[in-house]
Amino acid sequence: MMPKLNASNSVVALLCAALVLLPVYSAVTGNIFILTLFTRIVIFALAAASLNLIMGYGGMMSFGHAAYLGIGGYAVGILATEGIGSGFIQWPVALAVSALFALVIGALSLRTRGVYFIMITLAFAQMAYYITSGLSRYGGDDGLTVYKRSDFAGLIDLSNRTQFYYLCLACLFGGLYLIWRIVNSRFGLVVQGVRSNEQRMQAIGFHANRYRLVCFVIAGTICGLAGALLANNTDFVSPAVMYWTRSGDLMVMVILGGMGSLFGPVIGAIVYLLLEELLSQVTEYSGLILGPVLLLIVLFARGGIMGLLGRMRRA
Amino acid sequence: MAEPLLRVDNLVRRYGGITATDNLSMEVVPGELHAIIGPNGAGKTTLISQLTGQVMPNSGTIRFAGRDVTGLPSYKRSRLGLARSFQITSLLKDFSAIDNVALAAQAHDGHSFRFWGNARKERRLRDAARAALERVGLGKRADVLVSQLSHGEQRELELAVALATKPQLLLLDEPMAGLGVTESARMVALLKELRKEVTIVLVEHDMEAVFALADRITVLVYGRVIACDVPDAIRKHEEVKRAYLGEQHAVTRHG
Amino acid sequence: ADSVKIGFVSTFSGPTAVIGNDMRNSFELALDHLGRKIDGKPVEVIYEDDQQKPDVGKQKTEKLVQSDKVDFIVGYIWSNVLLASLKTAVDSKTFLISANAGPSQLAGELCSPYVFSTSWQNDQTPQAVGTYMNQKGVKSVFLIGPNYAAGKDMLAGVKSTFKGEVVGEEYTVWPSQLDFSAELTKAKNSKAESIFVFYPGAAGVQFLNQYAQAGIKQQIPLYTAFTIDELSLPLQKDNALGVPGAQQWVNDLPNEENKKFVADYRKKYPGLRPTFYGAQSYDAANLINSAVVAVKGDLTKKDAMKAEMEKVNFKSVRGPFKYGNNHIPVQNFYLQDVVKDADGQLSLKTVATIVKDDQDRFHDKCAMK
Amino acid sequence: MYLVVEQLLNGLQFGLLLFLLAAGLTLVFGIMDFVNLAHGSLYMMGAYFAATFVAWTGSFVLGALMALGATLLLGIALEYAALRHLYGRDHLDQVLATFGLILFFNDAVRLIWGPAGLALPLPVWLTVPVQIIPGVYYPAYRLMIIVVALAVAALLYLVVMRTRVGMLIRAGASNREMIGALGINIKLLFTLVFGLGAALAGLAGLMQAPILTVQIGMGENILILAFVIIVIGGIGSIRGAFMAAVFVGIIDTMGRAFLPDLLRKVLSGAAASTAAPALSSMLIYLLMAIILVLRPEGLFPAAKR
Amino acid sequence: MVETKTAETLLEVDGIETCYGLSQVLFGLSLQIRSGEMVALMGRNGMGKTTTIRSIMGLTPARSGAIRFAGEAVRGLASYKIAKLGIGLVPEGRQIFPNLTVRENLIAASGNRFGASDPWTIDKIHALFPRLAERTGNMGVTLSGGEQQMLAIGRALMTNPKLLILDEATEGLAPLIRDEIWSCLSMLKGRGQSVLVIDKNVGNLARIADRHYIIERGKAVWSGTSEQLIAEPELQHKYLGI
Ligand SMILES: Nc1ncnc2c1ncn2[C@@H]1O[C@H](COP(=O)(O)OP(=O)(O)OP(=O)(O)O)[C@@H](O)[C@H]1O
Ligand SMILES: Nc1ncnc2c1ncn2[C@@H]1O[C@H](COP(=O)(O)OP(=O)(O)OP(=O)(O)O)[C@@H](O)[C@H]1O
Ligand SMILES: [Mg+2]
Ligand SMILES: [Mg+2]
Repeated sequence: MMPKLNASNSVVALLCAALVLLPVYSAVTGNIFILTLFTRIVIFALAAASLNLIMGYGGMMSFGHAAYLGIGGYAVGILATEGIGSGFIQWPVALAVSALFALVIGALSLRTRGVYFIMITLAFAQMAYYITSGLSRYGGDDGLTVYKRSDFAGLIDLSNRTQFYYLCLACLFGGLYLIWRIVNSRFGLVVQGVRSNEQRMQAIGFHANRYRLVCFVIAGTICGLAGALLANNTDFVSPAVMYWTRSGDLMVMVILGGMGSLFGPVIGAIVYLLLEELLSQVTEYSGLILGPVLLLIVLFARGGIMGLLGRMRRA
Repeated sequence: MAEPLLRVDNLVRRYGGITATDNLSMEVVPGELHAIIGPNGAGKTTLISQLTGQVMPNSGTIRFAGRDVTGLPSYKRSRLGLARSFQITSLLKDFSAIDNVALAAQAHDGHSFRFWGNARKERRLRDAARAALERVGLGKRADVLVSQLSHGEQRELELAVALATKPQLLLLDEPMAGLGVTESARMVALLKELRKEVTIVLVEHDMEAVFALADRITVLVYGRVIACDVPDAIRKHEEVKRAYLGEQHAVTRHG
Repeated sequence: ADSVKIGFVSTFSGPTAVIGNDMRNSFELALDHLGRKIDGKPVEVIYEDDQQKPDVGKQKTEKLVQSDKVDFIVGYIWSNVLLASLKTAVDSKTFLISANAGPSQLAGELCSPYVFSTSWQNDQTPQAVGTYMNQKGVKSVFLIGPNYAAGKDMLAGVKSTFKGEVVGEEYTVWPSQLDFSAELTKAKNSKAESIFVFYPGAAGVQFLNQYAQAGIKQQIPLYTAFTIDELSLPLQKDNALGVPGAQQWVNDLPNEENKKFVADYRKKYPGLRPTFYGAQSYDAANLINSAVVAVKGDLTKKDAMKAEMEKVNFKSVRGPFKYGNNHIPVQNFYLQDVVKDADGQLSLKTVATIVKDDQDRFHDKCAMK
Repeated sequence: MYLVVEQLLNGLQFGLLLFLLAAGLTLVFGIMDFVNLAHGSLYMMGAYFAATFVAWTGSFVLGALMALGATLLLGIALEYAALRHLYGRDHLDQVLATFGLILFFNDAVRLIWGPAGLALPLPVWLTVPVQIIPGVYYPAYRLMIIVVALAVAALLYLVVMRTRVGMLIRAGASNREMIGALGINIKLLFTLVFGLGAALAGLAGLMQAPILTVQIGMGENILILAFVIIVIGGIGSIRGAFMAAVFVGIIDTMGRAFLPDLLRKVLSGAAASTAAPALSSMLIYLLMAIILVLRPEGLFPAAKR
Repeated sequence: MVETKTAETLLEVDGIETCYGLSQVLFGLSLQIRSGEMVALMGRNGMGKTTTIRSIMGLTPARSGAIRFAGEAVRGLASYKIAKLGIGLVPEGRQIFPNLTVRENLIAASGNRFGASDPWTIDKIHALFPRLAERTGNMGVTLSGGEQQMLAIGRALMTNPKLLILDEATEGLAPLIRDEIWSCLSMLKGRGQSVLVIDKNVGNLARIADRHYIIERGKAVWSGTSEQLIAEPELQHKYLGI
């Protein structure tokens, strides 16, 4: 199917171009901070996209997704503290630990549905939060400073702002591509079918929870990658990234951008984090604006910003 | 008589104080169309659900194709060749009709941990799905979202989905309900054809259809089998008349 | 540069904005007192809200360094926000002055030529309380605090100086625990002679309420650190009456700078009273001023500015203090008590000096380059 | 032994306080099936209103009544202006919208009342400790909380489970269209019920204000607790929420009271002193996770009442 | 059958057009029901019968045209207001309240807005459907399909409506019960109850309904009495496929 030229596709195309060209703009204008800011946004976009995989496509509303940010981050941070600086070890460990955590949490949580699922994932994330808060060897809840960014044997220098940005962007696009393929694959259709009607899927021969669990693990792993990136970006990791409000932030990004649409979470992350940043420049009472904006988006833009764009074509 | 394809022994299922299935035994032989009738709440749907694994019995055994399937979860039974349609329509509402059926075909195909290729472009699945849709008369509605199909069309889709898993035994829970006269007639014709290919258990309140189709009929009342015989015998069965048919249907006769 | 640019990172949203606001108020007052000029150059301050989140604090710090290219960064209420932000400042060789947070790492292994504190190291205050309890001859204590890093530091601090018996030690869930009745019951039944708590902000109000309502106030005296200050006092009211605490600054310290600071603060912000957070921020402004003046406005002379700041060549509102090798103050701690002043208002009052020239216990871990 | 009894009492009391906090949410979320994150904000507004009105009028009771009325009106206004459009919608839409409201209310309160928080002092007659059994004193105000919580529980149960209005609310939550087709003005009914839920949130806020705090963001931690309780109890079951609240209150209190000593007996001193606080911090979440793993629909699934 | 009580028109639908989103389903459909009359809607699957009823009830409001019920223009009114004017609906697909017990389902609906002299009560419903009496404390969701259907009919009756609308109300009912319902409808008609019914059993409809409409692609293409319907087998063949 040829992508149609409509409002949402044009916006997405423009957006991708802008993201790719951002370092050029930054270099030309000397505005370094915009690159710093967008590095963070891109990382959160990746996390949100992974949440979208389970929430938007899989119907699993995880309220504990920020846990993987922490787990990926701590994997990098703890290894760095213990003197293992190589990214070739740190990152696979980060992904593996996230996957393992997702596997355990998922296997237990997937016994429940709906709001119960929301709450049990929240519970596990909170436990992860409290456990890391108790790791006094690694800073407890004061957090852990990552003195040196992951070392990729000269292939790429994470301390170089532009290189690091492009690495993050590559991870984001890679993640999105992966998600896109998954969603349209046999596996993806089953997962979406299970979201829509589990009983029916069981009756035609699918072991619903097995697909859900695999999907859950994939999403957790992708988010673990975002966590590793975030730790490198912040040079710091602390339990605060796992607190339930951060999971809430991720959810907001996904819903705001548009659940179940590939680029929705990216747009959601950009809009949400930019709004937060910009509003805080303008006023100390940013909630007075941001809050009603969110409310209005829900009321008037079903399916988030992507939903809104999708309808603009027809109107 | 041939070796039974499905054999149920002393099945019991209780809900609180209600015994929905009461020490029920029955057999379905290969190739037959076996109808199950009985008053509302007699336990027909509960029986089907136990056969396909949505509901687990309290006791008793279910053997299918020579294998004890009593404890198997529904997805495993489906893979063994048991398929059902639901009395209360149960479809993927936000999927198109053909996607619903293609997923069933995919389930039958058995390889669903494929993460890469575009499943909607797999000719084999699509063709199988389209064939099933054509068969139930929904060929033209393939790309319509289920939520936009009328009630009757959804009932037809139920059957198409069950068919697409290429079952050995098809359990149909009131497939005629909600169909108009034309569609009912078409369904009867379709079932007549299908029965040549697959063994069918049919739960139905439409007596004209039942008597037109069934090889044997089992009558359930309060979870118990009160009769199991060929249609003509059932038609004359006094207890069945009293509990279920009433006088009118006892005398109507269709070819 | 023809102006002095200062970035100020603190919390300006959420409930703890009350602290951020006080720090900002005091900083502004200090600038007023300096004529809003440092060494003849106009001062430009950019306030940034860290939302009490480490990664946001880090991002704001980066913005100040990269985008605004500030000469100094001041503020930081929270240890974790400070720790997350530290590297950015140090790597860019921008002076960072912590006006509150004092994690042990800052005093120890993470000390840096570019980082100064105008507050204290976390452990110093509870150590002073422990010392005070020794002075009072308290034989046993029951410790209660929130279960997070600062909470554990605080209880450890008391234990490191208190010579009597610690009969119990309770950590409560932070920040979500609402109800302390289980802990209070335990404390009461432990037959301890005293209770020590550390509960900053709203939790302090909550704890004192429940302590008083459970009727334990009449039975077991309470000692505190960072639990009662000018921000919480209006909410704690009579519950705080007679509950002692320790601080390096109290509003009635009898030096001229302090009198001016307190009086002008109350004039400029009617209805509000300055707090130790504010006093520290006020000092931070003056510390910066001293450094810039010393290099005659040449902000590129970092070494000279560092050397000047190490001398503490300004008049602090807490009275004279010195810097240790790790740029953490070596200073006095005072006993403060809650009393009713002449017009029936509750206020904090200096009762005694508990320790003189106290230095934190992590300074020898600092290998200052 | 005395100690155990007293801690049990603490736990019971805490549990009832939790129920009070969760009561309004049971109505709006459990029964009406609306995920209202702004419940915590309404709770906060209740406390702020009460602190303000009590200061104005000088009377605790009068101020409290005014605050109740004010949150009721606020709830109705919110529902009418925005939230009513979200009933049939996806839970996540409700999450986003009401999350927006949290942001709004927090900053609105900071703008109006400032960031410092307010004090709501008790009238003298409620401050005295009362001797309930010889040797055990209990704060009078906490006894009052127990009474109010019990009254709310009874009232809620009767209205929702025993009256036709309650049936209509439950019916409307499961199928709005059909209840309309039966001639019931479900919009109006839901507005009123939402208002009642808001008033209950306000009641919880004002009741806890004197023992806890009146603070921006005070609703958020409570909110999670309230959700935990409803979920443990089984969504839609008032009895479940009540039992869960008491259960959580007792387990949590007893855990904090006795777990450290218990661990100390099993583990080495150092390990115990790090494990105990971490464990008691997690206790509520651990409890919820265990319960949900064992009983995925909570302790009292509503459908099987 | 002669129209003995040529009473005033109870329901008048005049040229309504209804859409679901962008797809139009009704194209200028008109029909009338007089007081005390029993009218049947017939047509193949997907022709718009249910949509017609949804439009009358205001559940899927008609975009244009006019609907008058009991002398009031009701197009555009909220559905609860329309229902209050005296329409009782047995919807397609039962739509009972799953989280209420059988008894509560009935109580929730109960009402006697027009002071019927002999109103429906739970006891009468139980007498009509003894099965429901046995299940009175069960949650709606646990009922069998047929039991749910009985409950849906009972619930509509409990509102004591002026006009009773049944959309495939006999779907999934056992023959005995189905007969029971038909005789119950005859009895109701005898008491002057107006009824609008959709059913696939043309034989029964022809036996007890007064008039019939055949709907084809969103329009009423034929209307007439039972005698006329029976007299025109080619009509049945063309539109109903019999
Ligand atoms: N929610 C919907 N969205 C879009 N289209 C719909 C919707 N509901 C029904 N339709 C379409 O409207 C047409 C008429 O549907 P309707 O349900 O009124 O038919 P019906 O005559 O009642 O059929 P049946 O006998 O199968 O119940 C059908 O083609 C159907 O696909
Ligand atoms: N989950 C449940 N809980 C309690 N009772 C149940 C449950 N499921 C079914 N029942 C009861 O078991 C009995 C049998 O139900 P079942 O659905 O099998 O009947 P059926 O024969 O299919 O009837 P129908 O012809 O009306 O569809 C009914 O009386 C029903 O109320
Ligand atoms: Mg059935
Ligand atoms: Mg229909």
